[in-house]
Order: sequence, then C-alpha cells, then structure tokens
Amino acid sequence: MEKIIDARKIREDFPILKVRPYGKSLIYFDNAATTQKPESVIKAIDDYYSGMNANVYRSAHYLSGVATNAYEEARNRVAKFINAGSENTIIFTRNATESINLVAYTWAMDNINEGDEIILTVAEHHSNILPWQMVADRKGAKLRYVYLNEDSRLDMASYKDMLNSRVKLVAVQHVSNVLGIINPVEEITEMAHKVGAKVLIDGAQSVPHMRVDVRKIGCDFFAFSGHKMMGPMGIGILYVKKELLNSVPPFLRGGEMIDEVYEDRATFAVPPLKFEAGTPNVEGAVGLSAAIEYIEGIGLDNIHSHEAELTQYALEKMREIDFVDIYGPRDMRDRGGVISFNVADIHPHDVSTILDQDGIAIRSGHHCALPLMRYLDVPATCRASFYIYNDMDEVDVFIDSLKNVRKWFKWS
Amino acid sequence: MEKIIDARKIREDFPILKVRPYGKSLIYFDNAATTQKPESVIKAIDDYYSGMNANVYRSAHYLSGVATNAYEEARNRVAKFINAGSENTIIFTRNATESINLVAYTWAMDNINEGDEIILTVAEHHSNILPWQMVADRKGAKLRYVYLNEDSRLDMASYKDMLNSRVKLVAVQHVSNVLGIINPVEEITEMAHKVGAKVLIDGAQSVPHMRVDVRKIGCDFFAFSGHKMMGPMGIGILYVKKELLNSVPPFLRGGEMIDEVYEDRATFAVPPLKFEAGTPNVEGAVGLSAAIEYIEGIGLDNIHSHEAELTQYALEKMREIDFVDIYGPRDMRDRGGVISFNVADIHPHDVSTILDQDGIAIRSGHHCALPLMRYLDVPATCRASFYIYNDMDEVDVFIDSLKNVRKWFKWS
Amino acid sequence: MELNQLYSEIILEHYQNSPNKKKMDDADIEEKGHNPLCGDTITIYLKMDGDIIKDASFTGQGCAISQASTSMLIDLVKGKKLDEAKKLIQEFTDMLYKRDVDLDDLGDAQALSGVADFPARVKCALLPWKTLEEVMEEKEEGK
Amino acid sequence: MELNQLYSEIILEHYQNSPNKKKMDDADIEEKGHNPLCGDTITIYLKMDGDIIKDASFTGQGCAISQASTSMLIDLVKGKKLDEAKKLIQEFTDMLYKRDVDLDDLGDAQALSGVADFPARVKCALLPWKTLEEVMEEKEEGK
Ligand SMILES: Cc1ncc(COP(=O)(O)O)c(C=O)c1O
Ligand SMILES: Cc1ncc(COP(=O)(O)O)c(C=O)c1O
Repeated sequence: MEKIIDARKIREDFPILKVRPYGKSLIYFDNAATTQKPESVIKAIDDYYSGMNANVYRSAHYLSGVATNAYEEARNRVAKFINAGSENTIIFTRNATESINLVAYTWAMDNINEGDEIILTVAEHHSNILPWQMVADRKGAKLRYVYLNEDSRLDMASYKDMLNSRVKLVAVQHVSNVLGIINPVEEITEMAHKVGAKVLIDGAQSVPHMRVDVRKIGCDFFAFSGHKMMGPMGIGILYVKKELLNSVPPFLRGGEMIDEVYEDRATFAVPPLKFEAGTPNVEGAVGLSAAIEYIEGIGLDNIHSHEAELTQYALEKMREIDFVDIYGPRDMRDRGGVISFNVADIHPHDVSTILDQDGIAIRSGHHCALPLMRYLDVPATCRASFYIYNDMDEVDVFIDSLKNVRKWFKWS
Repeated sequence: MEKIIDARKIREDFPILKVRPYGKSLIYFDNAATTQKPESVIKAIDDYYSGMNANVYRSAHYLSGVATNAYEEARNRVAKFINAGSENTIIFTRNATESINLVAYTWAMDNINEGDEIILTVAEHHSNILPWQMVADRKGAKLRYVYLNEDSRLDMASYKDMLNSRVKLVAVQHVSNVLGIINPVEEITEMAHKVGAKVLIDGAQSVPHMRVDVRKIGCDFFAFSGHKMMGPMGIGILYVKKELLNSVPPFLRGGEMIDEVYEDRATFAVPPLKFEAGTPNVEGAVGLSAAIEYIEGIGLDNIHSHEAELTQYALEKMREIDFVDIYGPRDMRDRGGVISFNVADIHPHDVSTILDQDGIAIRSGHHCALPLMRYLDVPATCRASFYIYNDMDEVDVFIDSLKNVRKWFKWS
Repeated sequence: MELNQLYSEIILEHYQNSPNKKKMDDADIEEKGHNPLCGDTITIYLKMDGDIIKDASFTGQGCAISQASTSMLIDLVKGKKLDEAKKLIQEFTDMLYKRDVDLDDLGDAQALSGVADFPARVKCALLPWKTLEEVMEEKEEGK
Repeated sequence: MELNQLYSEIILEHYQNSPNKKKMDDADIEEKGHNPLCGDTITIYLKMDGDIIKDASFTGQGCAISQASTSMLIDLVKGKKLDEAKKLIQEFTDMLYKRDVDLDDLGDAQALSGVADFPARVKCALLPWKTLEEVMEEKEEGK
C-alpha cells in the first residue's frame, strides 16, 4: 500500500524528534496534550523577531507596518482555514480555554438568566465545563449533561429530549481528547438552533486533525488552540459568527480595544479589535500562520487518513493484549487518533513511567475530564494520541513496551 | 567619560537592528510600545521548541518533565527579579493588560461595592483605566482621579485629600508611558494602606528599565509585560502579595487550575496554578527568563543610567528647537527614558512618517492615554522612548531629522 | 515613493488652506468619523436636495493626510448625486489598495495615490470616504 | 536509575500487599490528600494518645509510588510522637530533593530514594508526607 504520509520524512522537519530520552528514540504519542513544531514554525518565530517585531496598528513607522501586515495576514489565513468568511470573526486569544471563557464572561453572562439551561456533555474537557459552571452559578441557570451510548458515542436521543426553549446554549467538543469520538456537531447545531439555543464548539482536538468548516457547521462560537496544531503556545482562536459579533460585549479591557476613552466611560472599537485588549501576541499569530501553511502543505484529508490508519492498527494490536482495557468506540467510524486505555492492576502513571523509559511519551491521568473519568468509573487512564510524524513502526515499539509493563510489577 | 553601556556593541546582540528601512540604518525609538529581542531570547525560544516542548505538569514523560522544570525555573527567576519572595506569588498571564483585568474581574468584583471609591491618575494607560471603569460601573463604585502638578508629576497632595475609608483600591502606574515620570509608589502604597485600601501598580514601564522590589514597595498587586523587557510577546506577569493570594477568586476557568471537578461544581488548585487556566505559554515563560538573564547581565542600574543619559541629552537638544513642545517634567529627577513632544503646526502622524523615512521609529498618537491627552489639551503627541541599544549618535540623527520636519510642509 | 510626493503642493494646500473646512449650521446631515488607532477626527456636513448633495463642508483634527483627503472629498461630492458619490468612494478606495482603476473622476484626490505606498497612512486617507459611506448606509437602512 | 529500582521488591510489596491499607472506623484524625495533577488520592487515619500516634492506617487510589509511600509512612509513624514524625517528613522530603541527609531513620522508605531521579513522580511519593504535614499544621493552628 502506498503511504499517504511518509512520517519518517516528515520527522526530518521536527528538530525535537531527534531528542533521545535515556538514549532511546523519542516516540511522541502525547499529541492531544500539545504538538511538536516543524522547523518552518520555529523559523517563522525567529524571522519575526529578527526582522519584523513591533507593536501593531498604532505606530506609523516601518516595522510597525510590517508587523501589522503579518498579524492581519495571520488572521486572514486562520479565517480561510476554517472557512469563517470574514476575518473580522477571528479573535486571537491565549488558548482555547480563554476563548471559551471569553464567551462565558461576555455573551453568556448577558444572555443566560435564571431558569435557563446549558447543555454540555459528560465527555467535555474541564475548559468547556468550568466556565459554564460559573455562568450557571452566577446566573441561576441549570447545567444538563448528555451522556454516552453503549458504543461510547454521544447519546443523540438525549439532545432531542433535553432541547427546549429554556436551553440558551449547547456547548460541545468537536472531538473528544479522551475517547477520540468525532461528534456530529452539524446535526447538534441544527437541533439547537431550532429551539433558539446558541452553540459553542470546542474544536481544540478537531482543527489540527481534520477539515473544519465553521460556516457549514453553522455554530455560533468555535474555539481552538494554536499549540495543538504545530503552532506556538500562547495563541488561541475564537470564531464568533458574524451576525452575533457586534452584540457580544467586550471582555478584557485596556489598550487597543477602544474607540473613545473619557475618565468615567469609554466606547469600544469594532470587532475583532474590541476583543483584543493590550499588546497582542503577534509572534504567536505569525507562528500559527506558518503552522497552517505547513498543515495545508500536507493536506488535512491526508492527515486524517494517516491518523485513522495508525489508530486502527494500534487498536487491533492493543486488543490482542488481554490485560489492556480500551475506552471509546469499537469501530473506526468518526474517530480521531486518540486511544485511552488501562493496564490491569497497574496505575496509568506507572504505565507511563515504564513506557517513558523506552522513549515513548504517552499521557496518563484524568486528561482534564474528571466527569468522564467518573462516568467511565476509572480514576485515570493512559492515552496515546497520534499526529503526522508518528508511524506504524512506532506503534510496534509501543505495543512491545506495553506488553512488558506488567513484568515490572511481577504480574504477568 | 566612560560609557556605562556600549550600545554599539549591544546592538550586535539584536538581529533586527540590522534591518534597513528604505536603505537607512534603523533607529528604534519605540521601546515603550515594545522592545526588540536579543539573540539569546530568540535562541531560547528555538531551543525550547527544538528540545523541550511539551505540555507541563500533568504528563509523566521525559519532555514533560523538562518543560515543567523550565516553566517553574522561569517563574522562580521572575520572583527573584522583582524580589517577590515566594514564586507562588507570580502568575503568568498574557500581558500586563490581562494581569490588571484579572484583578478587576476577581478581587475587585468581590471586594469593591456600592459607594466605594477607586483612585486612579489622569496619566494612566487605558489598560489601567478601563478595567476599573467596568468595576465601578457594575458595582456602583466611584472613580476618582489624581491630576498633575505644574511640573507634570502626580499631585501627591490630592492623594492625601482623597484617601479615606471608602477608598478600596489605588491603581497607579509606576512609570508613565507618555511623560516618563517615575511615581513614588512606595509612598502612595503606604498612604493607601493606612486607610485600608489595596494598591495595584502598573509596572509595564518600570520593570524593564529600573530595579523593582515589590516587597519594598509593599503593594498588593503588581502587573507587567514580557514584551516590553526584551521577552517574547504573549507573556505577562501578575504579582499578588502572599497574604492576599488565597483570597483572590479564580479568573479564567478550565484545565490545569482545578482540584476536583464534578458535573455541577469544582474546587480549585492552590495559587499560582489556580490562576493559570488551560495550557500555559511555556515558550513565553522560557523566553522571558532568557530576557531577565540578559537584563541581569547588563545590570538594571546601568540600564537606568544609560537611559537617563540619553534622555537628558535628547531633552537638551530638543529644547534648542523652537518649534518643538515637550511634555513632562523639566528636570531629570525620577524620570524614565520617554519623551513626548509635538512639532508646531504638524500632526504627530506626519512627524512620525517623515522621521520614518530617515529610518527613525517613533510612536505617534494618544499612546493609550486619552484622558491624559485631553488633560494636556493635545489630540496626540510624538514619543521617543529609549533602551539599551540606543545611543547619542542615534539621538543626533533624530535631532537632525526633527529639525527638517517642517521643511516638508513648507513651514520653516 | 518620496516624501515630497506624499506631502505635495496640492495636498499641503488642501491641508493648510481648505475653504471647505468650516462648520455648517444648517446642515441636513452631520456625520462624525473617528480613527481610534490614531485619534484623527472629522465631521462632514451635508446640505441635501433630494438625492443631490447641494453643499458640503467639514471640520476636524488630524494629520495632513486625513484632513487633505477630507477637503478633496468635499470638493468632489459637492453637486453630485449620492449614487455618483458612492462610485467615487469605490474608486478612491481601489486607488489606495493599488487596484486597477481609472483615476480621472477623482480630481485633486488623485494626488493621494502615493499614500498607497505608506500602509500605515492608508487609514488616514480613507477616513472621510468611509465616513461618507456610513451616511449612505444609514440612509439605505432608513435610519 | 533503572526501572527495577523504582519498582523494587520492597516497593511492590508495600503497594500490592500492605497490611496498613484499611479503613479505621474509630480514628481520631482522618486527613485526605489529593494530587489534582495526577488524580492520586489517599486518606490517612490516625488514632492518637496525646501527642503520640497510637495507630495509623490508610486507604487510597493511585500509582504504586504514592500508595507504597503511604504504606511506608504509616509503618514509620506508628507509635511515634508528632514531633518525631515531623522530623521524618523533613528527612524524607530532603531525600527526594537529593539534599544531603541521613537516611537511617527512614526504614523501608529509603527504598523510595530512587524516585528522586524521576522528577515527574516526586509529587506522587510526597503526597502522604505532605498530607501528614497538614494534619500537624492544622493541629498547630488549633483547628
Ligand atoms: C504604562 C502601561 N501600562 C500598561 C500597558 C499595557 O501593556 P500590554 O499592552 O503589554 O498589556 C502599557 C503598554 O502598552 C503601558 O505603557
Ligand atoms: C477537547 C479540549 N478542549 C479544550 C482544551 C483546552 O485547550 P488549551 O489548554 O490549549 O486551552 C483541550 C486541551 O487541553 C482539549 O483537549
């Protein structure tokens, strides 16, 4: 079979993959936590500070012009990447968490009131739970949760049951960082809109791995992080549907987001500047832009297929190990490259420490999804998550190491 | 006279200073907006992504350990740099603006009530005005302003007049980004504490340029930005006095800042993690740490003297040009390296565009200080602000260019 | 692009001695424009006769570019129908973004074509044109 | 440091077959410890006789390191005065941060010295010791 993506070649683009922990080849399977950066992104940051750095928008000098253009080009590229339509709908934040908090502190605090309902899912990341707990708490609204069906996918029937005119917001992740499920966000959005609810999609785990079209989804808010898509840390994105943009109040207040300021009051700039208080992270935007360029060079469909192949292969091999429990759907339909599992009698941390000695970086813990852990009735899990630089050979090493884990515990 | 700092040699450390706008040598006098980055900071970012990048705290694998150490070392270095005592008092934010907003949205919304008063100064940056307008507006509190005396310094007598038991917060900049005045924050803090008010210092323009000891100042909150001190964009700092730390409620909510999460409620981690929701900007922290190392290598006292020398020289030369108006104190006492000025009959933007053609980057506009502009009765000003890589030769070029500005307008 | 083209005779003339710069007390339409990033402000006054701009003037504070641009715009639109003015706005905008456009209709405002080489200043030149555009949008929305 | 030192016989024994791992219904003190970053939880039960820890046990869920460390701590502090326990906590902490310290008092817990080479796991080993420290702090604050 012809390889869609030649991971071995791609690895050449990533300087960090030459690191050898304890003398072993690094096998980086912690991509759902954060991704590694290709040379082109590292270089874009270097180039930015070596040739363009300035504060944006307000100075009339040469570098400020260059930096402003770079920043706006990045915004433009993000808008095109998720088919946002207007670049004004793209707000740069710090990370997906801040993007969601922005909506919670502004639109939600203004529009969600006593007796209103917010629908979440039990699989949400803390970053898409805690902001809504705050809103519910402060406004006397009610949180309701959608649970999973026997195939570890969202129980779509319960959306139907729960949606009514009291529901003001449906917040749901596009792809789960624990189960790998890809949720039918287009369908959920359509259902929610029918009862007049707004929809926020947490796309932290989708945008890096699959084609996303926010206007096709039709959602009102869409949040994601640069660092999970080979971009720098410290840059996140919030898309706000154009029709809503003007009615969302400002969040952080300060320089850059104003129109007029008097001692006792101020008026605000038009979006997106209205939402970007203080000196923006131009470096982050420029680095993110380079990451998108890199992703586009490979192609999101290729990335998705590559990950699907790896995931399928890994799942098959893991199922053969009888002391390994796997969480999540049994088939590959609508499934991303994330595998959560446990080794019988051994805590995930110990598993992770043992694999680490073989150079394999996986994540262990609750993955910022404690309600899901409780629902699955496990204190924690191990998680392997793939990206373009991973390949089947690495999966083989991982499987071998996994088979050996219990030996260290004199269990076999 | 022996040079304290050899700016010509220092310039070698800054790749961007080799950029030649319109074929001219770049003279970067827009340091109050943002500073340029030395090779060592750019390299620290490169090294981070090439050898350490991972999500921090929660994974047990090799890279995560390395990244976590780097992040915590950065926090430690910041704590030492401003003599914070415990590194737990150092919260990483996105920029100074977010640092101030954090205090506004949390401590202030909880502790400032109807009829309470907040004292600001007319010279504050928008980032230290708008958050308090929001608090005042939402809580029915009152904003009061301290104005300037005839020497363009804070009128300290009016603090005495205004301070009473209704005052819950005094927010004041350490150094003005327009006038260059260094405010007596230690004295202000002492006075404020006597009536039980808390004190927030906006140190965006002080920390990069002079020795700052937050415990000597005694303030409750202290905010600043990495990008203004040769660090990367996208990283800011909030210091919160240890005694207050636990009583400040969390701000952004999500991953990394929790203790326990249930479907309907959550408990929070201890500070500083409680305030750092989502994946932190480890790159930013690591870059900032390299910037502090660079600053310490030169010495803050040397930096301060160098800037004082340049400022004094520039002020003398500028005073000789009869069509130039200078704002700010007349002498060098307690004065930073920022000079705001106007050219008679020519708008600051036009001045800036004309100087730019000679390679000189100054800022023109309201400098995010519209209340001060109104108080000074000017629509905008030009601003030259210095740093370690500037020198007298550059000031000479600037003065020559400035003398020529009016010729372009056929005014002479 | 050289500074002496940016600050050409004709631009300076409009900036320093514009006969259009005056308040109009009996204006039918008074529209404020503001560029928050740099602080430039203008007010455009229009006296209308149905769809025709019978008279126009402006006041304002700002850089040479924004103020000259406003004066030139006033020159151009006086006596024009709103539709015609709309076309001029489009042509002027195209010129500043270096799009292919016929400049003949733009009169003195052609002198601002050089601003396109100073990206930081494009917003200054556009301010009055955007402001007039808002008048039209408000008219269309029936406000 | 090798894995077989991290997961040595003695640590595995404490992890897999600790006689100390049981609920104590008549405990005078019951203190929960939690490591939010990894999810380990323990509860330490103490039966006091004045200043002396007469009996101790624990329950919990977590990795081998945290659970073994708790079991070893229980072994050590049983029958000790709070002051003595405090000294042991300090010695154990010093050991994990590779500070120069005499390990003789630490009994089986010496086997955890290798954790110092696994920085990501130091917090697991420290969890019970920090938890016991909190008991003492609360006692001192008279809570
Ligand atoms: C005095 C002062 N305060 C606050 C800020 C805001 O800093 P930042 O834009 O990095 O948030 C600035 C810089 O613009 C400043 O000069
Ligand atoms: C599904 C999901 N949502 C939100 C987040 C939060 O992203 P960040 O930490 O970049 O804010 C993450 C990543 O941790 C995630 O996996």
